[in-house]
Amino acid sequence: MPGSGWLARWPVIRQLKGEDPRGSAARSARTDALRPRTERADTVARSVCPYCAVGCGQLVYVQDGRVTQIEGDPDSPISRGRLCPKGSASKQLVTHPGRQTRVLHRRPYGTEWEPLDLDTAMEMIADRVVRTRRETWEQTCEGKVVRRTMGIAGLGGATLDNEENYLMKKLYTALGAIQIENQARI
Amino acid sequence: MRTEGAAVPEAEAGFRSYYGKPVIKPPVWHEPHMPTYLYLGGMSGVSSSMAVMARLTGNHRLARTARLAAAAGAAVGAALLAAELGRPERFLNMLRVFKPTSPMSVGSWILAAQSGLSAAAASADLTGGLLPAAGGAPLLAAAGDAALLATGLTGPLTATYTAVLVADTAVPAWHEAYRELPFLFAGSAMAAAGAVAMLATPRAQAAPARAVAALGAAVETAAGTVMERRLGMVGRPYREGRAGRLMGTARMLTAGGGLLAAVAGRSRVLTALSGLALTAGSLCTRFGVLEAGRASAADPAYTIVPQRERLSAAS
Amino acid sequence: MAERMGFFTDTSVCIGCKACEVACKEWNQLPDDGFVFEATSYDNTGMLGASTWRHVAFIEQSRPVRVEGDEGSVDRWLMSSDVCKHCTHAACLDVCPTGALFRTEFDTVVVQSDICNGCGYCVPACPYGVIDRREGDGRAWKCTMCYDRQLGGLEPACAKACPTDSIQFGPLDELRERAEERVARLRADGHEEARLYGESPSDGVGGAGAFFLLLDEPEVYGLPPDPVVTTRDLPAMWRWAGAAALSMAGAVALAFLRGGALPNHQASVRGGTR
Amino acid sequence: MAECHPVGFQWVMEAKARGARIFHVDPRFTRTSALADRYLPIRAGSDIVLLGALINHVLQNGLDFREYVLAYTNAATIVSADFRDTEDLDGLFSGWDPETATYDPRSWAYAGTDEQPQGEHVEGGRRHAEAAGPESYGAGGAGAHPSPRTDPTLDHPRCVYQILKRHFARYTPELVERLCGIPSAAFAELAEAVTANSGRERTTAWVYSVGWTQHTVGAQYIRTASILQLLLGNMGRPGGGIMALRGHASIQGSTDIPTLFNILPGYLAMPHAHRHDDLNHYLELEGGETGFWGNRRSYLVSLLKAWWGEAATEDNDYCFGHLPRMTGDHGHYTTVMGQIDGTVKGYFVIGENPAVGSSGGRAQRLGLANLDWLVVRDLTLVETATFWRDGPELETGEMRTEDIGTEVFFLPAASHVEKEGTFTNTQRLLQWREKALDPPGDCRSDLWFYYHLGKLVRRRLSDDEIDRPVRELTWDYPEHGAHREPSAEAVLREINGVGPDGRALSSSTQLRADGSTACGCWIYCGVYADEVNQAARRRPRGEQDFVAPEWGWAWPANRRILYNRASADPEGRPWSERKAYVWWDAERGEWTGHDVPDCEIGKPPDYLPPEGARAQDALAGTDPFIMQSDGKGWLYAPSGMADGPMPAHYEPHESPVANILYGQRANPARRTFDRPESPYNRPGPLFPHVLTTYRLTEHHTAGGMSRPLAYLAELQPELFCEMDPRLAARLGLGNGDWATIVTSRTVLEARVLVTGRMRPLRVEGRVIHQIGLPYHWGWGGGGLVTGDVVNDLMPLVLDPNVYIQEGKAMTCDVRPGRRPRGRAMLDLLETYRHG
Repeated sequence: MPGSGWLARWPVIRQLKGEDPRGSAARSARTDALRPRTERADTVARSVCPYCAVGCGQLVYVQDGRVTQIEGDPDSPISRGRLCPKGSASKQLVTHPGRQTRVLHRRPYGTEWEPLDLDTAMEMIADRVVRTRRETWEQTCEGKVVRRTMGIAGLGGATLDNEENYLMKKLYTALGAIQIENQARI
Repeated sequence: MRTEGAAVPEAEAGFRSYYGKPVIKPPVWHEPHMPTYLYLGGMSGVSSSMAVMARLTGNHRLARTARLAAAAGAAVGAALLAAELGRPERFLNMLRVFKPTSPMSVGSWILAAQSGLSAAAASADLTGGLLPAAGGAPLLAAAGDAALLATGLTGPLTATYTAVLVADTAVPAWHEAYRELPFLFAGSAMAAAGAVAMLATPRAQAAPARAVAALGAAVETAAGTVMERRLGMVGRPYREGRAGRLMGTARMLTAGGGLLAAVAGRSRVLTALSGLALTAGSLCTRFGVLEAGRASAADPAYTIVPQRERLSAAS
Repeated sequence: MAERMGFFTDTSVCIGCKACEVACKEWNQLPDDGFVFEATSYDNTGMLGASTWRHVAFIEQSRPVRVEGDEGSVDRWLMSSDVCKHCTHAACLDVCPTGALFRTEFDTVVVQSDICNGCGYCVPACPYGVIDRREGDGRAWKCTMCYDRQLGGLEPACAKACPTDSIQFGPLDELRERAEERVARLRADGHEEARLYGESPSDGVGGAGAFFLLLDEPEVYGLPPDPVVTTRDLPAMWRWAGAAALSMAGAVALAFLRGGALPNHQASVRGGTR
Repeated sequence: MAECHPVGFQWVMEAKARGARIFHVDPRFTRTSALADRYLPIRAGSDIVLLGALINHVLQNGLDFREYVLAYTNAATIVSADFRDTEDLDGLFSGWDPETATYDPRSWAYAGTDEQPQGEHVEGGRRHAEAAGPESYGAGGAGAHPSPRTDPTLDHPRCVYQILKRHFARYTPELVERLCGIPSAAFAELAEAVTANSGRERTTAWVYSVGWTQHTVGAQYIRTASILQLLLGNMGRPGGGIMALRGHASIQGSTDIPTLFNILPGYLAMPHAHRHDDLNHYLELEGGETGFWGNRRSYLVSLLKAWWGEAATEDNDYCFGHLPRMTGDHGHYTTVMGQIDGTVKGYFVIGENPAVGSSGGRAQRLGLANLDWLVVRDLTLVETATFWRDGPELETGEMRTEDIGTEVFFLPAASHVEKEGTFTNTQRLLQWREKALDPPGDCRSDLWFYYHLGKLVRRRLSDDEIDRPVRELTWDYPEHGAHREPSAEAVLREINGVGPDGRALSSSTQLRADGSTACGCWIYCGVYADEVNQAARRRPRGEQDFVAPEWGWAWPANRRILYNRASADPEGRPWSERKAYVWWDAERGEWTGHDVPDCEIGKPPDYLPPEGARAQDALAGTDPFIMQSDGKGWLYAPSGMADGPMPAHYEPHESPVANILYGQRANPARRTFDRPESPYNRPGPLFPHVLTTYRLTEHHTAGGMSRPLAYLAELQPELFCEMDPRLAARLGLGNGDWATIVTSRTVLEARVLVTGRMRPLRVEGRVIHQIGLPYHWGWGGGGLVTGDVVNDLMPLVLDPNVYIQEGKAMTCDVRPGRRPRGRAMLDLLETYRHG
C-alpha cells in the first residue's frame, strides 16, 4: 500500500484515488476513532433522579473517578429511559464548579467564612448538641412529663434517603428534640 | 426586533415570523478583513491581467507596477483571509481537499496559485531590475514571464470568484444577485486596479490604466444599477441603512472617479483625484455588499416573503 | 453505507420541557449561551447556534373568542424543538472548503472540530440558520445527530431524553411512514392544520434528515417556508462569473490595445500578435 | 403535570393517544393546558366549588356507581342527630368552639355510637387538631364505629348520601361560573366527560399537586375529590384514583419515615402529653380497634424494639416513656416563631433552604439570625447558610452582619450518586440507588453525618436519667470504606424489621405486640423480605407486565394500586373485563390478578366478621378500604378532620371576594399567626389582584438544585411575573418591562411576561386579574442567576389538618417599574401595612 504518512492521508490524494471529498476522503483520524464516551466507563451505577418524585431511572457512568454521563435507564417501567431537563442536567448537578466540597465555619458575629476541619466541626457540633440539650431540657410541661428539648430543631429536605430520615428521626427522638420538620410540610 | 404582546405578530408586515427573529444566520465575516480582502483580491486579479497586457504591449513601467500590485494585493489579501479565520493556524486546511461545490475551496486553490505566481512574477521583475548584470537574469526573467503569463488565467478568476463566494449562500441579497455580482465585482476590481496603476505609474505610461479604470467604473455602475433594479424587494438592503449609504457613496465615487479617469489625461491632480476616488469607491462597494448581506440576513422578511411568493406562485 | 438515520420531531406532542436542549448540552459538553431573559414566551434560547443544537420554540396564539372578558386569551401554545436538518443537499457541507463538514455513513452531516479552521462560510450558507461559529473558540458547530453515540449503536441524547417521544430517531424511511400516519390521524381528528415539513425528497434541499410535523406555517416557528440549497444555482453562478472574468480580461485587453498604446515604444517585445 | 412532572406526563400522552380525554384546570394556561383536550381557567382558591358542583351533578342526576357506592362506601350510614351542617349554621359545622377556634367533632359521629371516647380523646378533637393530628392518617383512617346503622335504600334523611346531597345542593354550575370564573358550558362538558367515563367499563383519574394542598382548606380539597371518585366508583381500580404528584424525590418517604414533629415512622402519632399517659392509653386513643389499624400495638411495639432493642421490655412499656411528648403545634412555622422568640437555640437544616424556600422568608431569616448555632448541609452555599452576609435584610438595614450572633457550620453534602439508599417516589415505590463513586472533599452523606454525630453525642453522655434514651438507643451499624460510611442496607433492614429468629421479616402481618419482633417502619415491612433488598430489584420493563411488580418495591406489601379489592365487585368478579385487575379465584380459594391483592389473600368475598372480631378479622369480605375501621370509603368523615366532616367552600385567607355561600368567609379552623414579622393583607382595594405561585419545568423548588446549573439557569434566567394583557395595558406595562409586586410581607420586582395565557376572570360580577409568579429565585445560593424571593410575599396561614401554608392563593398589588431599594422599600411597605 502506498504510504501511510501524511501524504497518503491528505484528503486531496485520497480524493484523487477516488474517495468522496465530501464523505470518506474528508474524514480525520480523530473522526475514525470516535466512540460514545460511555463505552469507556469503568462502572455504571443504577440510580434514581433526585429532582421530582416521579422516580425516573438513571444510569451513572463513571470513568477514572469522575462522572462522565448520567442518562435515563431504558429498563425503568416508570420513565422508559426518558428524563426531563432537570434530570438531564444531573451530571452538572454533581460536577458543577459551584459545588462546595469543604467545611466552612462562621463564628458568632463574624464577618467572613473560615475553613474548618471536618472532624473538628463534628466534635464542635456534638458539643453544642449536648450543651444545648442540657440547657434547654424540659422534663415537664403544663404538669405533664414531656422529656424533651425545645432548644434544638431540625428541618430536612425531601431529597433525603429513607435511611437518612430514619436515622435522623431516631436520633432526634432519643435526644428529645421534637421540632423536627421536613419539606413535606411545606 | 422584539414585538410587544406575547403572541407572534401576525400579518404585521404581510408575513409571519418567530418574534421577528431572523431565519438565517448573518455572515460572521468581520470588517475590515473580509471587504478589504475582496478589494485586494479584485485589485490583484485585474492587476495581473494588466501586467500581462503591459508586458505584451511592452509597457514595462506599467507592467512592473501591475506585477507588484498583483503580488502585494494577493499576499496581503491572503493574510487578511487567514486573520479572518476562527483558527488562523489551520489556514493550510484550506488545501486539504479540492471541492468544486465550495467557491471558497476553489477560491483557495485559485488564490494559492495567484499569490504564488504573482509573487514569482513580481520578484523576478524586481530581482531583474536590481541585478541587471547577474548571470542568471535571463533565466529568471523567463521564469517570471512564465509565471506572469499564468496569472493571465488566475487573475480574472481571482477577481471574480469572490462574487460566487458571496452569492453561494442563503443570504437573499447575495444569492439572488448571483448574475450581476460577478460583473459588479469585476468592474470594481478593474476600477481598483486601474486606480492603483494610475497612481503608481508615471502618467505617460498610465494611459491603459486610466482606460481600465474608466471601463471598470462603467461596468460596476451598470452592473449595480441592473442588480438593484432586478432584485426588487430583496435588493432593498443595498439601498437602505448603512449598506445603502456605502453603496450610494461607492456609486458616486466610482462614477466620478471613472469620469475623471477618462478625462484626466496627464493631469497630476485629476489623476490623483480619480485614483483615490476609484479606490475609495471600490472599497465602499465591498463594504457595502458585505453590509447589505448582513442586513438582508438579519431581517426575516427577506427570507420569508420571497419564499412565500415562490410557494404561492407554484401552487 | 448504513441506513439513513434521521429525526422526526412531532410537535403536536411536544410539551416544551427543553429536556432535548439540556440532554444535548450534557452529552456534547456545550457551553451555556448566556443568561438573558428574552420575554418571548418561555423561550430564552432564541435560536439554534454554535452552543445550542436543540432549540424549543414557544408560540402563543389566540383565536377570536366571543366571550366577554376573554378577548386575546391564548388558547393554543405551540412548542417545537428545532434542530439541524441534516439535508440531503446540505449547503454547509457543499461550501465547506476544508472538508471539516462531511457526510457520515448514516447520511448525516457532521463538522469535524479537529479540522474546522473557522472560515465561517457554512454559517450564511445554511438556509435554516443552524450552524454558527462560536465566539472565542473560532470554530463552527452544530448538531451531529450524536454521531459518536450512533457509532456505538445509541440513539441521540435528545431523542432518548424526550419525555413524550416528540423527538423520534430511527431509519428515515420508517420515520417518514410513521409521520404520514400521524398526520393522517391528526387530520382525521380535525387538525386540518397538521402538516409535515422537510419530509419531501423533492423540496429545495432534497428532503431533510430531520423533519417535523407542524401545526402552523413553518415561518411561525422560525423556519423558512421554502428553503433551497444555495449550491443548486452554483453552476449558473460559475457561468456568470466566467462571463464576467472573460469580459474583464477582454476589457483590459481592449484598454491596452485601443486607447492605451504607448507613445514612445522602445518595447523589446513585439507584443500582441503572437 | 407537563410542567413539573414531564416524564410522568408521557403516560398521559399515551392515554390521550388511546382516546382518553384530558381536562386541565388551572389558574394559568400552562404547558399542560397546551396538550390537554380542554383547558378550564379557574380562580385560585375556588376548587371546592368546582369539585362540589361535580358531586352535586352526580347526586342530583343519580349518576353515582350505585352498586359500588352501596357496597364500598359509607353512603348508607346514618349520622348522629346532633350533627348540623354548614348549610344550617351559615358556614360552620356543629361543634364549633369560638374560644379555641377548634371543632369538637363528637356531633359528627355515626348515629348510635355513644360508647366512643369523649372530649379530649376524640380524634379530631382540640388537642388532636392543635398538633396536626389528622396527618397521622397517611396510612389509615381515624377510628369510627365498625358496623354502624345503615339504610341501604339511601332514603334516610340522616344517611350520609342524603346529607351529602343537601350539603352540595347549592354547588351549581351557576355558582361555578360566579366563583371560579368557569363558564357553565365548559363545566357541563367536564361533568359529562367525568361521569360518562366512570362506571364498570371506564374509570376517570384525577391528578393534583400542591395546587390543591397549599391552601387553608387543602386537606378538604383532597377530600372533595375523594368523595367524587368514591361516588363514581373510581377508587382502587386501574385508571382511577387520585394521584398526588409530589415534587421531591423522596417527599413521600419523608412522611412515611417522617422527619415531622407529629408522627413516627408508619404514620403512628407522636405521643401527646395531654392525650397519652402510657402505652396502653396511647394505643386506646389512636385509631379504631377494627381494620388493619387495629394492629397498631404490634406496629408501635416493634418500632420501640427497633429503637431501644434489649432495653425495651414489656415491663417498661417497651420504652414508650423514652419518646418525647408534644403539647401542641411544634411545626415548621411555629418553630420559626420560637427562633425569633429565642426558645430555639440550635437548628439543623439538611438539604433544605428555608431562607428562600419557606413562606414568609423574612420571618425565617429573623429566626436564623437569633440562633446560637446553625448547621447547614447542602451541595452549594444556599441562602440559609449565607443570610448573615448577604441576606436582603442587610440591604434594608434591618440587620447588620456584626450584630448577628449565630454560629454557622456549613457541611458539604454528598450528591445522590455519591451514596446509596432508597427514595420513595410519588407512587409509594421504593427504589434503591447504587452508589457510583465516593463524594469529593469533605462531602458526606446525611446518613454518615447523623450516624457519626450520634456516636459523638453518645460518647459525651452521663449516667443522668435524661441521657438514658440516647444511651440505650440501638446505634450500631456496619461501617464501610475510608470515610467509615454506615451501611444503608443495614439501616433499610432495620426499617424492614426482624423476627424472633433474627431473620428479616417479609410482611407486616408477622409483626407481634409481645416484643418478639422489631421493625423500624411497619408499612415498609417486606422491603427486605428473604434478606433481599427488594427495592434494588431492576427487572427490565420489557420482561414483565404493565404492573411491573419486580421493579423496586411499593409499600405496603409491594401493592401498586391501593384498595384494589374495589376493582372487583362485591362477589369478587372484575367489574368488567376491560377493567379487570384483581379478582377472587373460587377454585383456588384465593384472590389473584395482576397486582398483589390489597386484602387477606384467602378471605372470601362472602366472609362476614363474627361478633367482637377485631383488626382485619372485623372487616367483611366486601370491605376494600382495609385501613378504615369500618372498611368503607368515607364520603363523610365522622372523625379525623379538624375542619369538618365534609368539605365546604371557604375563600382563601386573603381573597378579593366575599364568600357568597356562607357568612363564614374563610376556613374557621385555619391556623394563623398574629405576628408583626409577617402581617396579613388587609381586605379591601389596596390588594386587588389574586396572586398564585408555581414552578417551572426548567427549575426545582427554590432553585438550590437548579440555579447553580448553567444548563438550567440559562433556560429561565430571571424572575418574571405573568400578567394578562388587559391588566398590563392598564398599568402601562409592556412585555419585558419591570413590575413591582406588593403584599404586606414584602415588596419584590420581576420582569413582566404579558401573556394571554393569563386570563382575567369574571368573578361575582367583577373582573379579577390573577398574577402568576414562579418562585425559583433567590439572592445567592451559588446561583448563576438571581432574583427576588417570591416566598417572602406569602402569608403565614395554615391548613388546620396538616399545617401546610396557603401558598397558592393570596392577594397582592402590582405597580409598574422596579422596586425601591433599602430604606425606601420599607417605607413603601409601611404605606401598604398602615397607609
